[in-house]
Parts: sequence; structure tokens; C-alpha cells
Amino acid sequence: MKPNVLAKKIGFYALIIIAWQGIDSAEIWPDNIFPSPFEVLEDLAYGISDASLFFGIGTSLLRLVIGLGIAIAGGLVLGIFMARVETVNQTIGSLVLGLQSIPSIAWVPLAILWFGLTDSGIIFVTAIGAIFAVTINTYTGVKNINPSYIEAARNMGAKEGQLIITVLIPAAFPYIISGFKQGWAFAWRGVIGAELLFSFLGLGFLLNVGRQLNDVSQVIAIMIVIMGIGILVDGVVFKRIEDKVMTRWGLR
Amino acid sequence: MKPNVLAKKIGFYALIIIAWQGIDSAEIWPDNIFPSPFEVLEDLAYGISDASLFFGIGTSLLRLVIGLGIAIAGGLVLGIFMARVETVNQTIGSLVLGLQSIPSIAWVPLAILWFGLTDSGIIFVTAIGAIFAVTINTYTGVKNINPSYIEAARNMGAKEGQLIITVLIPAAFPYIISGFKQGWAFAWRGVIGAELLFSFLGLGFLLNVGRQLNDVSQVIAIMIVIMGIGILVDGVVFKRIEDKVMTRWGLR
Amino acid sequence: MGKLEAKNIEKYFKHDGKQLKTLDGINLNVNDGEFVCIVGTSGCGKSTFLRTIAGLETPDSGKILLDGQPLSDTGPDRIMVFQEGALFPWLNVRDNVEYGLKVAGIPKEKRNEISHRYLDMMQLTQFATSYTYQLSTGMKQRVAIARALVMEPDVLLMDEPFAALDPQTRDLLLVEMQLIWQKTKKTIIFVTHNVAEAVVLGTRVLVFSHRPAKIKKEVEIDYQRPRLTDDENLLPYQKKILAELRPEVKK
Amino acid sequence: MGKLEAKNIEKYFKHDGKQLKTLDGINLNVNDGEFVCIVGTSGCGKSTFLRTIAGLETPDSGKILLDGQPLSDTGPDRIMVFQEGALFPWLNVRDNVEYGLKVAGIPKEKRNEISHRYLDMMQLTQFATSYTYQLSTGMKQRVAIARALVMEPDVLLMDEPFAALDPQTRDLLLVEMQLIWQKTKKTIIFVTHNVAEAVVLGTRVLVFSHRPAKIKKEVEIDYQRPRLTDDENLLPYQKKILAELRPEVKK
Amino acid sequence: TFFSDSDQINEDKIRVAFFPSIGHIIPIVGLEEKIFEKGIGEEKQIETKLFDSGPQVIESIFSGSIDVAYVGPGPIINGFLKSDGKDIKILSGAASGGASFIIQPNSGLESLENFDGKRIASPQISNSQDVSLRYYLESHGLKSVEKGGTVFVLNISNPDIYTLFAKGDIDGAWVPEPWATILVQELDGVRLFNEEKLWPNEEFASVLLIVRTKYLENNPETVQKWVESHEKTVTWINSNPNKSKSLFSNFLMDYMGKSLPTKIIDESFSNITITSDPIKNSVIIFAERADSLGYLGRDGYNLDGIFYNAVLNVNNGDL
Ligand SMILES: Nc1ncnc2c1ncn2[C@@H]1O[C@H](COP(=O)(O)OP(=O)(O)OP(=O)(O)O)[C@@H](O)[C@H]1O
Ligand SMILES: Nc1ncnc2c1ncn2[C@@H]1O[C@H](COP(=O)(O)OP(=O)(O)OP(=O)(O)O)[C@@H](O)[C@H]1O
Ligand SMILES: [Mg+2]
Ligand SMILES: [Mg+2]
Repeated sequence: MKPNVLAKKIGFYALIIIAWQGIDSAEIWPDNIFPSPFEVLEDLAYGISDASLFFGIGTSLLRLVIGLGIAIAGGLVLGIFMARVETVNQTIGSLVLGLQSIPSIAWVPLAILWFGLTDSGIIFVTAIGAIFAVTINTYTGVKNINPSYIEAARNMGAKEGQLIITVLIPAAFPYIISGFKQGWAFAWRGVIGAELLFSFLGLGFLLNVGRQLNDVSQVIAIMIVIMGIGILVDGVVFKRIEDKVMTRWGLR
Repeated sequence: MKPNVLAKKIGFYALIIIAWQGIDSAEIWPDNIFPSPFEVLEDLAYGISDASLFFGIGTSLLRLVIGLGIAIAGGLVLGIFMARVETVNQTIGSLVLGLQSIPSIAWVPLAILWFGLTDSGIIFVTAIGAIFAVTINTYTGVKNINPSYIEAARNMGAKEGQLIITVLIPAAFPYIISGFKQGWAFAWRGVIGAELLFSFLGLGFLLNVGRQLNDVSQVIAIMIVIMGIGILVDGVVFKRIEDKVMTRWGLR
Repeated sequence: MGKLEAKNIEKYFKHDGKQLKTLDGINLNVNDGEFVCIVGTSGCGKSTFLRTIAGLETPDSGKILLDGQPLSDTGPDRIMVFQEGALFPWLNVRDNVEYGLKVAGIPKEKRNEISHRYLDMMQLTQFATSYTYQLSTGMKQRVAIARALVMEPDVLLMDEPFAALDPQTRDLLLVEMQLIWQKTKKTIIFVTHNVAEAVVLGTRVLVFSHRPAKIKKEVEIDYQRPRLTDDENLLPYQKKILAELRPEVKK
Repeated sequence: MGKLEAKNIEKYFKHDGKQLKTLDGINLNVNDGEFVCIVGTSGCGKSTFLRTIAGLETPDSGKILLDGQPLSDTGPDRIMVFQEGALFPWLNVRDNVEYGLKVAGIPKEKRNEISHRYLDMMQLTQFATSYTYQLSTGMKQRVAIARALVMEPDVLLMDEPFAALDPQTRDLLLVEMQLIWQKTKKTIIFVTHNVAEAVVLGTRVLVFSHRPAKIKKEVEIDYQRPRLTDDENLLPYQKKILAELRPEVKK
Repeated sequence: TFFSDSDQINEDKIRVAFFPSIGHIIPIVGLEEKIFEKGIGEEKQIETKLFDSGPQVIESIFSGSIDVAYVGPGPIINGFLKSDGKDIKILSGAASGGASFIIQPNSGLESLENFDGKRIASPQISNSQDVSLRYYLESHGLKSVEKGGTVFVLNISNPDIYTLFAKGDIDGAWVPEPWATILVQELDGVRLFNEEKLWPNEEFASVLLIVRTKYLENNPETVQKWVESHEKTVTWINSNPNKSKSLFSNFLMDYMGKSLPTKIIDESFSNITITSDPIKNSVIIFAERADSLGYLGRDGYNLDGIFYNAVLNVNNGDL
């Protein structure tokens, strides 16, 4: 990150924290429903000192990576299929959108039924939460490829399999990346949500403990950790890939 | 829909129901945790006969429309801003991704705090759930616009405001539509999830009732209704817009 | 009105990690109402120069003045016909042509009237409601020309506008262009790789050297109008220009 | 090898709700190793015809035969240079040129060797690692030509490949094309709006009538090679063709 | 709250929260029989709000959108402490007992030696059953896995406990009514014991009536009337058990579109004592147990003033 970008970011988040402290000092809401940044920091420090936070993050991230991996693989295949075979779009495609409108909470009974109280159940809920974003972005990206790229490739003898690898995926890549980015956010949300419901280690579990104990500052502390990791991954992983792709395509 | 498309769809869903009946007949799981399609149908018929289902659907849809409306308006503005102003992207943009990874369940305390136990609280959770998909798709769409369109428009005297209306939105429209589609799915999921947590009328409430009364067939019946509406809206609203746009762009 | 000055324009592009000098200090004065044609080898920097005048490219040094005022941004006073159409695929042919007028706030009726005139000139009336994917390459090019002409700007920048047209259509448009120019007396800068075309249109033809581009030669064409491509009297001008151009390719 | 027959090809397109007849029963026999040029007005249907041969457009009636076999799909036996480049923006120049070879499974070293040769011919060696947005229009066109030539197909379909090139570069490539053709004796179908070009290249020039396209006239060019554009002996052929073409525009 | 109904505009109402569950039969029957309506009179309108999670009730009280509520002791103690004793007061008891330890028939959990590696579920972290289960384990020298022990304690919602129990994925569950009975009747679970067996006098507060302190200060008479009606309802229920059960069943039907089988309602109800005695002692003990499990924060706790004693003529229990 360039120094001035970093400065902007730091400034922005500092501003938010100052505003937060300001609202807290104005005493509009009592502390039990609106804690000060300091209290939240304390909770964070505590979580760090007894390592429970790191353990939670580690557990959640591991589940996330597996779930997201499945979602990405499945979403890519499904999205390309839907874009290329109209029948698949008309059948499975419509189902995917339907499935996506079901909240994770409703998947939990099925996940428990199929996988029991295992990591697999959480991973299932995670993957289900993310797959749609990957699928639909891949689909849209592939559908909107300039037809002359496909024509040129076919003309030069590319068969469907080669076409997918050498044209469809690279041509739709700017959108596929966007799908991964969203898939990531939804998977992250999915894993936390599932942990919350399964109450089975991880950050979601810690969040649930905060909620059950009506400990708002712990809830906010965990939310900040979740967001922080989200922002970090976006900045470190996705932003870079995106910048690279955009530069290459002459869009920047 | 053309007759053969309809036939394909009916065939596909018939197949799913047959498979379901097959699993049920195989008696892998007891009926009280895995009901047969017939039992679910019975529950649906019951919900229709006492009109509770329609009332639930109506309530949920109303909340959805408002929440989605807010998400679409906000997401469009935010997405375009992020794509056009790098500073906005670096600051608010990164925050959006972070916010999106927070599960709706974690928003509920804040929603209750800010809006109380009102429709507004549910709408807030709904809009928060959907806004990101709209934002990020708009962002991606605008970022990937062929630069020569923008150059041509600027050359012919379009200022930023006109550029947005006459070029950025129409040029990114295939992706914006995809954002709406995803926004819809997440808003629908958001509204159900919020109703479930607020326990306050609507389909989500009915789903929760099914869970609390341990009535698996009611849970599945409501899930099917949720999905059905998702599929219907996709087929009737989004598919049409998409087809129209694609035809006009020569992509079909 | 349309007096254009380019002062020592330099432009670099990055290729393979190295800076590639593209415009090498171009100096040019174009008087109001002049019709200047530019010829040069493929990739020498003609489009880049035109884009710089349009305000779409920022020069690494030097500046562009319009009527003595330095320019920094795009403006509807300098309308460009892009080498690669850049038509809007979400608008039909008529709406594409009317785009600039709409942006300028011209009322619908007036717009229709103007666009009708130019679509007719481009023989596209029949395709007014077609979308760009339904057009042949040459038809798209004609839409792009019409889209620029309707604007009647102080300075018209045209980047190989006739490249995809058959000789007959091209000849017709060469006459039309001369009529328009004579009537409106606008400043026109016209890039072409067709020397005959340059000689028919220009009051002056500039020959660009190969990368980095410099103005290698200027040829005044002082001859009656309207000129036709097969006018034998124009051949000497063509020869002169070709002779300047030839050594550039093998460089 | 490369004997191509078009039998009564008809094609309609929808415009403004009405069916527009574009190809009006075209019959054509091209022998193996012939070099056929097609000229016609803008929008008459040249590209559509070429795309039909390539298998990218399905005719509404009639069929295309290659060596007596009816064709239905695309195939690497008929490689096309598209009128609008269709280069892959995610690949650099070299990878674009090597694309077809890679798809055909040619090993990397061999590919590099071939692409190097053609990039050199197109004077693009310096830009091998550039991406398409970094190229001028004429450079893109040359990449597209190289991408097709490396394939050495039975039938080469070229849709105005030299349209964006300056006369010098074009003259060089006209000679190269003739050499390649003489060496490989492939079948080439070449669309152009430049009659001089058609006459230099073709063993036969077809004049298409304006929409709907029919073959209005065939002109055999029986003259020694390599031919040059400024060869006065070719002028009569040009005149003949232009005379056929002229009435088509005002239609 | 910031964006919605503030206290001022809601002073002509009394907003009551409870669960659609058998332990909350007092507000259900009292509202159906119009006992509360008569007791409160004309000047306040009763607004009901159904919940299914205690912490959320507390959140709603914090945000001022609920005035009185029926909740279990776990969330009440948390809420009281989190608001530094300011936002909540316990007015009265509502139910005692009503939780059981249900085990799989062949799990071997009858004997404490067999707990190693077993999976036992309770509904929510820090709720009444969870505290009881964990305390039960610790008092027998057993530890849960996350504390370095051998027993898996799983916090999952009741419906999911049901599914897991049916699949045989869990060996036991510490659940409230009616889930305890459902596990027994539908899934052949064995009721190892009723939780009250572990408490002094075999009684402990499982549902309590609380009030938002601000509301109490502004509307002491309304609250007084509510508590009196609450008392009346307790008496009514205890003298009309069958009528009460069918009212409960009808309530489920009306509000949720479905009811539970009569057999389940009967057995569940028989495991609960409806009383207005808050059994203060059990609340204090509960807090001690929760604290010993680390649920009450890192800085100690103080329950002074959690019981509101200024209401006259009602059963306030004694300490
Ligand atoms: N996809 C399409 N949909 C509708 N109409 C089309 C389509 N493609 C081509 N046409 C129409 O067919 C006619 C012939 O187009 P074609 O591209 O073959 O012309 P051409 O001879 O190659 O012209 P040019 O010299 O300008 O490239 C045109 O009128 C065009 O509008
Ligand atoms: N965006 C860019 N990035 C990098 N290099 C560029 C860019 N635009 C142009 N160039 C380079 O600048 C040089 C001149 O390009 P330009 O498009 O001006 O040529 P031109 O004279 O218009 O050629 P043509 O006749 O082929 O259109 C070329 O070498 C090209 O590679
Ligand atoms: Mg150029
Ligand atoms: Mg063409």
C-alpha cells in the first residue's frame, strides 16, 4: 500500500473511533447498550491475553478456508455451466437463487441431520452461504463476455473444454474475482453464523457468549475482529488481484 | 415462458420430489426429522386454507420491498462512488466488505437498540444484508466499463452527473442487474432471518414456530415457500430484464 | 473560435518496463477554419496526438491552447471521431447520434431533425432503430461520424473515420466533408493513412515521422474545391507526401 | 485440402421487426489454392458471407462444402482474420499470436519459434510482451493477421485485414501475402474495400451487389507475381471493378 | 431508542414480553382470561410481544421497548449486572422447576463414571439449564472439554437438540419443558431426574416476572396492578389446571397455528410448579453457580436491589 493510501485509511478509521467516543461521551445511551471504544479495547486485550481470541480466529479461519474452497470450486463450475447450457440455467439455475434466499439458520437443522455436530456441518452452512455469490458472478461474467472472443477462439479450433480454460475464465475474470470477494464475505458471515448456532468453538461461539451474557462490549469486540479480518483480506488479497487484472486489461 | 422451458422446469422439480420421496421411503431417518413430500404438502395446504400463509408472505414481502429498495438506492450510489473516487473506495469501500462479513444475527442487538421492536428494525437488518451485493456489483460493473465509452461521452461534453446517468449506469447495467438479483436473494434471506430473530409476524416467524414446535414438515413447507417465491421473482422479474438487456447488447 | 496551438507536446508510454517515447515535442499551429490532415505510419502516434488535443491524454510536457487559452480537460468544443467507434451499445443508432445533443440539452424535436439530416447523409435512415451489434463495421463507422458531425464543434478531430468504407461510399463522404467544411468553416484535424484522401481534404497535410512522432514535413494543398480523388492534378501532391512517408516504414 | 463450395447461401437479419435479406442465394466455387478477393459496398454482406464460411453464422438456406464435405461448425481448417480484431485483452501480443498453436497442442518452443517469425514480419517484435490496450489500431490489426497466419490453415478467411494500415506498411504486407500464398498454396478468401489491393492479391475478384448481396461480377486477374500496387498494368482491372461497384452505392 | 417509539409516547401502554412456552403459562392464561385487562383497567393498553430467547428480552428492556417481562434467572442476573443494577427489577416469581436431564437409553449416563467423552447438550450458554448442567458436572469433579476436561457440553437450540437426539449424536440433554417431555415421549429418552431434585426444598425459580426500572418509577400503580393480576392468575391456574392447559393449547393454536399433543402438555405441566414466589434463595444460589462458571464477568458481582420490595400485599418470598 502506498503511504498516502495508508494515511487515508488510518485517518478514516481514526475518525470513526473519535465519532464513537464522541457519541459515548454525549451519554445518549447508557454504557450497557453502548460501550465506549476503551471498554471494547479492554475486552479485546483480554481476549488476546488469554489467547482465546487467537484460538477462535484460527478455528473459524480454517473452517472458512475449506468452506470457501468448496464454494469457489462449485460456484465456478455451476456458473459456467449455467452460462453455457441454457437447460442448466433454467433448472438448477433457478433453484440456486431459491436456495440462496434461505437463511443459514434454516439450514442448520438439515446440516445437523446430514452431518451431525461436526465441523462438516459448519463447513456445509459456510459453503452454502457463499456458493451463490460465486455462481451468479461467474454466470454474469461469462454471459457478458464479448462474443467475438468466443468466436475467435472457436475459429482457432478451441473445443468447449479449452474454451472454458483459455477464454471463458480469463475473459470473465474481473467478474469472477468480484464473485470470490463476495463469496469470501458471505462465507465469513456463514462460518460465524453457523458457529453461533452450533455453538462449537470459533469466533461465532465467542460472539454468542457475548450475546448470551448481554455483554455488548464483547459482542462489539468480536464484531470488530470479524470486520478487521474482512478488511485485511480484502486489502491484502483481493485488492491486489483486482489491481493486477485491471491494469492488464487497461482499465486503470 | 416457452412451453418446452416450462416442461423442463416441471420435469426437473418432479425429479427432485421423486428423489425426496425415495429417500423418505428408504427410511434412513425417522419421519419426525425427515418428513415425506406428502406431509409437507399437507402442511402447505393447511397454511393456505387458514390464510396464515398468505398473511405471512404479504408481511414479509412488504418488509422486503422496503429494505431492498433502500439497499438498491444506497448500493447504487455507494458502488458508483467507490468506482469513481479512489479515496471512497479505499476508506468506505473497505469498510463495506468488513460490514458485510458480519452475520445478520449480530446486527439484531443494534437494530433493537436503534429501532426498537418495530418493522424498521427488520427492514434495517434486511437492507444491511442486501446493500453489499448491490454495491460491489455496481462497483465491479462500473470499474469494468470499456474506457472508450467514458472517453466518448466526456468528449461530447458529458459532465460527471450526466456521465453517471447516461453512461455509467447503462454501460454497467448487465452487472447492476446481477447485483439487484443477488441483493434480492440476500434481502429475502435477511427479512426471513430478522423475522425469525425478532419473532414478529411474517414467514420467518412461521419458520420459527415450526422449529419451536418441532414440526419439521412445517419448517420444510415454509422453506419451500421462501424458495418458491425466490424462484418466481427470478423467473418473472430478473430473467426478463436480463434477457432484454442481453438481447439489446447482442449477447444472445 | 477554433485556433489551435500545440506547444512542444511530449508523450511517453511504458512498454515492457521501458519508457517508449511516442510524441517527440510536437509544435503545431492551426488557424481557425483550417483543414489539417495528418498521415504517418501505423503506431507512430497520430491517435495519441489527437487524443491529447481532445484532452483525453495528458502530455508529459508541453501544452495545447485553444484560442490562446490552455486546455486541460475535454470539452464539447473539440469533438472526436474515434478510430475504434466507441458507439454506445445500449443506445440505438439514432440515440447514439443524438447523444451529444441530448447532453447539451437540445430539445427532442430539434434533435430528431438534426439527426435525421445526418443519418440521411450517412445512408443509415433505414437503420435508425438498430443497435450497434446489428451493424456492419462500415455502418458503425458512419454512425460514429454522424455522432460527431451533429455537434458542430469549433474543432473537429477525426481519426481515420473512413478506414472501413468502400471507395464509393468514401468518395461520397469526401465530397460531403468538403461541403460541410466550406459551409461551416470549422477547424478540422483529420488523421488518415490514405494519402489521396488527405490531399483531397486538407488545406495542409502533415507527415509524421515514425515513433517518436515529429512533424517531418508539411505540404500545403492550394487547389480548388470540391476536389475529387481521381483528379489527376492532385497526384503530384500525393507523390510528394508518399516520398516522405516511404522511408519511415523501414525504420 | 481447400476446395470450398458455397451453395445457394441465403441469410436474413431482423431489423426494426422486419426481416432484412442480406445474402441472396450466393453460389461460389473456390478451388484449392485459389486467392479470391471480394469487394462490395459497406454493409452489403461481405463479413456475413465470410462468417458463414467460417461456421460462425448459420445460413437460412443453402450450405457450405469443404472438399465436398458439408460444414456445420467452426474448425481450425478455416481460420479467419476478423474485421474487428477480437484480440484477447488478457494475453500479451505473443500469447495472442500463439493462441491457436497452443490450443492445437504445439509445444512451447516450437510455438515461440513460429510466433517470432510472424511478429517479425509484422514488425511487432518490440511489442511481444505488450497488452492490447497498449497498441495502436494498426498494430492490433497486425497482431490479428499474425495470429491467423501462424495457423497455416487450409482456408484462410481475411476480412479487411489491412484497413487500418498506412500505405507503406500495407504495400509491404501485400508482398508478404503473395509470397506466403505462393509458398503454401493455401486457399484464401480476402474481403477488402480497396480495389487496388484486391487486384494485386486475387486470382479472381468478386464484386458483391448491395444488400441483398449477390455475386454481381467476377473478374479474373491473370498477371504475373509478385504484383505491386503501383503497377500500371493492373489499372484496367481496377477500372472494370470500380465501374461495377459505382452504381451499387446510390441504390 | 433513537429512531422509534420513545418512553414518552408509550406511557399509555404496558408492553409485556414472554415466551410461547409452558413455563410462561401465567401471562398466557391471564391474558386469555382477561385477568390482566380487568386488573389494569382502562388507562393502559396491554401490548404483548413474543420472544424465544432471554438475552433478547433483556436487550429489548435495555432499549426501552419492553416494560415487563417473564424470563429465566440467567438472563435476568446478566442484565441486572450489565446495567449496574439500574435497568431491571424482579417483581415476582412465575414458575418453579420444569427442567430435566434426559439421556439416551443405553448411554450409561446413569452412572457418573461413564461421563468421559460423552456429549451432553443444553440450550443456550449461561441460561438456566446450562448453568445447572455445568455446575452439576463441576460439583461431581467433571470438566467440560473447553476447560480441559472430558465431557463435551454443547449449546444448541432446543429444536436442534431434538434432531441430534433423534440421530443419536448426543448422549444426553439438559432441557426445559416441554422439550424434556418431547424427548421422552417421542424419542424414548429417559428422564434421569428433574432438576428440582438438586435444589434446596426441591424448588427453584425458573421463570420470573421483571420490570424495567424506569417504567416502574413512572408507573408504580400500573406495575402494582400487574403484579396483583399476576397473583390472581397464579391462583386461577392452580385451581383450574385442566382449563389452563387447554387455554395454553388454544394459545399455541391461535398464535402459532399449531399446538402440541395433549399428552406432552399434560406431562410437561406436571413437571412445573406455577407460583408467584420468586424463591429468592434459589436466585442467589444461581448467581453463585453462574459466577463460579465465569459467567458474571471478571470484576465480581453484586445483586443488591435486584428484588423490588415496595409492592404491597403480594407474595415477595423471603430471604
Ligand atoms: N448480428 C446481426 N444482426 C442484425 N443484422 C446484422 C447482423 N450482422 C450483420 N447484420 C446486417 O447485415 C448486413 C451486412 O452486414 P455485413 O457485416 O456482412 O456487411 P459488410 O459487407 O461486411 O460491410 P462492411 O464493409 O461495412 O464491413 C448489414 O445490413 C447489417 O446491418
Ligand atoms: N495506453 C497506451 N499504453 C501504452 N502504449 C500506448 C498506449 N496508447 C498508445 N501507445 C503506444 O503509442 C504508440 C502510438 O500509438 P497511436 O495509437 O498513437 O498510433 P497511431 O499513429 O494512431 O497508429 P495507427 O495508425 O495504427 O492507429 C504505439 O507504439 C502504441 O504502442
Ligand atoms: Mg491510431
Ligand atoms: Mg464487414
